[in-house]
Amino acid sequence: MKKIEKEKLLRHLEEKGNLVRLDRARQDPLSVTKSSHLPQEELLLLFRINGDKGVEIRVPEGRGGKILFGVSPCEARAVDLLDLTFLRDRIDPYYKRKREDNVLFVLACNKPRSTCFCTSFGYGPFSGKFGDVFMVDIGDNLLIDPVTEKGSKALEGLELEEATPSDLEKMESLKRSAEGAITTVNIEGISEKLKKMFLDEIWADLAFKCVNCGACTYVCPTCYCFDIQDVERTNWGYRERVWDSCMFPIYSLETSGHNPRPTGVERMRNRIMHKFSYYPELYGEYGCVGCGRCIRACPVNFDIREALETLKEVEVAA
Amino acid sequence: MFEKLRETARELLSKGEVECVLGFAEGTLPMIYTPYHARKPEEAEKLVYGPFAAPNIATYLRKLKGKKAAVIVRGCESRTINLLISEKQLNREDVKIIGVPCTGALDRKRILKDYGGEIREARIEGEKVIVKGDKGEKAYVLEEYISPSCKSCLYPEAIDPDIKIDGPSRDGEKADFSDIEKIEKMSPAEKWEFFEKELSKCIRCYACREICPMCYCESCFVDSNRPVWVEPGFDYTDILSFHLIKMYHMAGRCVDCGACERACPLGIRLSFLTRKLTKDMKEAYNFVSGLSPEEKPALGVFSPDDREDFIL
Amino acid sequence: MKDEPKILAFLCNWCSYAGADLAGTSRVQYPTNIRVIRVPCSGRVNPQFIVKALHDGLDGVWISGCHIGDCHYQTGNYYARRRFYVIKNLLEYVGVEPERVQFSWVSASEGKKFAEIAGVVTEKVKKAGKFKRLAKKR
Amino acid sequence: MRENPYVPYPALLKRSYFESDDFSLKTFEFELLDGNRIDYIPGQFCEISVFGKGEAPFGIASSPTEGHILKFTVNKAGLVTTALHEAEEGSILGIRGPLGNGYPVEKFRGKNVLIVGGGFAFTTLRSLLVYLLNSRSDYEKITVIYGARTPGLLLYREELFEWEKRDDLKVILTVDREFPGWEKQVGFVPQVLERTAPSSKDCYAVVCGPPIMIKFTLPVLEKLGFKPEMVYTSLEKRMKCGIGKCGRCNIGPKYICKDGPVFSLAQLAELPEDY
Repeated sequence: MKKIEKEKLLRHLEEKGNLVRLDRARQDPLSVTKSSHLPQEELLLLFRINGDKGVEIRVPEGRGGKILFGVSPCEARAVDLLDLTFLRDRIDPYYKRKREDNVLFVLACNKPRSTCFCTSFGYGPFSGKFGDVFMVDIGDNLLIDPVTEKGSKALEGLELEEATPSDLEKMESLKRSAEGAITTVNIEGISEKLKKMFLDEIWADLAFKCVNCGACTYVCPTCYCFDIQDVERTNWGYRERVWDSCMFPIYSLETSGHNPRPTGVERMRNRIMHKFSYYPELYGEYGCVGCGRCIRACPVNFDIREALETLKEVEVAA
Repeated sequence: MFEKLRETARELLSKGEVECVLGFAEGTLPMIYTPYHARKPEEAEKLVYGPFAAPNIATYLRKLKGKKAAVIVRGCESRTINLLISEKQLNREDVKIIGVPCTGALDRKRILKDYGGEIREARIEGEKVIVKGDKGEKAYVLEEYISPSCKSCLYPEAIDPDIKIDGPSRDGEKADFSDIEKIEKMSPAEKWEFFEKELSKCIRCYACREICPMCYCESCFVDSNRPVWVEPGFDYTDILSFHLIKMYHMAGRCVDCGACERACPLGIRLSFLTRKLTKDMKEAYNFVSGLSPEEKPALGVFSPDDREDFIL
Repeated sequence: MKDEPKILAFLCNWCSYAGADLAGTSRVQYPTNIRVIRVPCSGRVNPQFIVKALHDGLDGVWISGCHIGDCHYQTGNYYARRRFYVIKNLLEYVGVEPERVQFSWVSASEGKKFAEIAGVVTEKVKKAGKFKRLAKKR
Repeated sequence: MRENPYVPYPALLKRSYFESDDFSLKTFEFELLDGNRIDYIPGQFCEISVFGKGEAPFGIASSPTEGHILKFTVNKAGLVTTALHEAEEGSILGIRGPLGNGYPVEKFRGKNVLIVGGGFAFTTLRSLLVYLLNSRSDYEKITVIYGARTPGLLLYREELFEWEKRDDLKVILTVDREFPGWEKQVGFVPQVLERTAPSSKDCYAVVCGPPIMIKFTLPVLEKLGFKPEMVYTSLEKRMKCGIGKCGRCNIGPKYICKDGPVFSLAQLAELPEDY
């Protein structure tokens, strides 16, 4: 690992362009990495209806990338999970463009919150494999390590010192204390188990306190569901996508009036199944990074950790 | 502290008078109780009440439709029940109302902000909230951190409860609307700026709508596409339209419990709007929502000599 | 005409619309800023209409019904009166100038009064100017 | 499909006409503009855009063997379909597709095919039938059982009556109740299927219709000896993107828009009942 003064690095990055400095407050309650790659509201296309000349369709151009400085590892990991949806099969060009343009400077998380449970997912507050550059704040300096080529490029032209053994020791001790502050939920085998629990009665119990607002899904860095809607003006209009939530009844309501997920129970089940059963089945990864945002944002204290514990304890017939 | 309540609940359940007792239990986070319905006598042990209860528990009655339930309520929640009965959403016979004393609901987000660190534990001690976390132990005066809606509450005690749990409660002191009056005195431009700053944080997660016991419509105007009342997206004009129309729908139906404000993940002060409604309805029509289950909603009735001064 | 404010008027079928008609047939002029939507009763005007009109770019909204006591449906305008009070207050409270939202009672025989009030409403809205705030930009 | 899968092809609405006598169903014929063409197979669907109103998914009713005109039959129900019904011939709309997997027509080669349809779900079945008939000799026996509430609600009536006359094809039409002037079968599709009792030997069955019809048809097929992997059906759910991104049309880990809409019963047996 190398080391550098924080201010020096920031000056360097400022010259590079669109620098967004993050601190914890800016990454809460909304996830910055989600907003930066899948904005709340995104223009897909503009159209003009020119009488007999037909329809003119225009795709808006990108706005150029941002350097996101200080992204927490959980948020950086969340984008990797979004990639699984947006960069596989049919590639989503709007997402891809931002993904290619943005540079993520990940900062190890020295002070996890009481709601953090990232260590449940095989990584932790000091995991250095996400984003483009990994950094550790050791007080006087930043330890720094490029993860991707894009990261190395962002650091080009900077003089980096070699980290000393005592720096590394400092990092280790920070790491130990950070990891120690996190409660791990043992979720081993949950995805296999959930597969057999689709019709279990536990869902009604779990969903009781949930009022089916969209807070958890909107603050979640891996929830990506969206709605596409047109906005109509005289002779022109636009089509945009906006965040949507599987918690809303209208999300799955069909025009016929039929709703395959008519109550909060089915919707809650789908949300949990998606993250802990369907995601693993499709991609071999959980659709949750354990950042705890949903726990903090929930108006009725629905705690996903508690829900996982409850689900684990349910006995299912083999 | 909760012995009397738990005993009552236990008795109701074991005698089979009700199928469940709806109230709150300790949550997983400090300073927030979580909605809970005890279904067995032994589950009554979990029931709690107090300033950490953020939602309006009457919201959950719609999940218990057709069941006989006892519900533990504060003043605002009992007024909500009256409204729900008057709007035919609830049968009085289906609920047993247990009134508990209320010292106001805590504005949890303000303590989190003022503490500035990670709070891991909290408890109420007399008139103080004691919190513990990575910044050490700190005490906050409850009265100073109570929800704005509670500060202007006229009826902290449950109205006509079937069972009453005694204890120290807030005074139905004179409502304080001074901050609303301050906004009223602003110029249109200042008002616009003030609300734009506050409301433009909205992410349209509709937590305020879903947590509201009076927002029980099967389909909401904001989801309508024929006509489109509110367009998709996060333009402030759309956000404001949503909140304005929602507020209008709440006129004379809002008990100003403050649950929407406490539910907002972005901490938007919705009570600036709900309290304005409360104030207007009281001033113009001497109307306070939910004082009796027989009362019709304020906009569903009229008086021949209603005020006319705003008409040309 | 571009800078002239546009005002949407909801007129009740039985009184104010007839009043507007009378103004027309008696050749009493009233400002061209007014665009009329005929509604069965002032009680039909959901205050949502007012918010929507302003959001869609109108500069003012005027609602006119029968005089109190004269409603074709007996009580429609009584209910309307309460609703309008609430929405007018709410709109003013969030920063919409009070001039922009106006109400009146005009009967079928008051063609002249209709034109006068149309003039007053237009003057008031003109005073407040074009309304850009609640109108969606895009 | 375009490289940007969200951008529709501009499409000229060449012709539109009522398909049912209650005016609830209309057929639309489109031609893609600017020389665009799409390759599709029966069972796939497209998102049709009415610019300013939005998009909605519809199964393609034409067959790729019929040329480049794309045909859809649409029930007037919501915002987009109402706007579509109101669109004038000559107006320009948008088409995005083809989307979804379609019927496994390759597997049908050299086999018997049974097509069971109900109501206005016959659209993609028409596509399939026309496709099969286009190279008739590639397939063995073809049987069609199609029912609607009334004769006036049968889609593509004239074609059906023509097909009925053919001797290389068995077409059985039915209506739910006796109807003046109707001399063909009377009864619900599952009952007619049971009466007809086509052989399940070497036979693929494709079933499309309202949920209630499917519910009662499947047990009959099972009784007739059709194996779950030989029975296909097409599912529907609310959709937006059509490409497996927006989230809402999942059944378990599968997305109807991307992994379906055509599933065999064997595949469905693996999935939770979430539709």
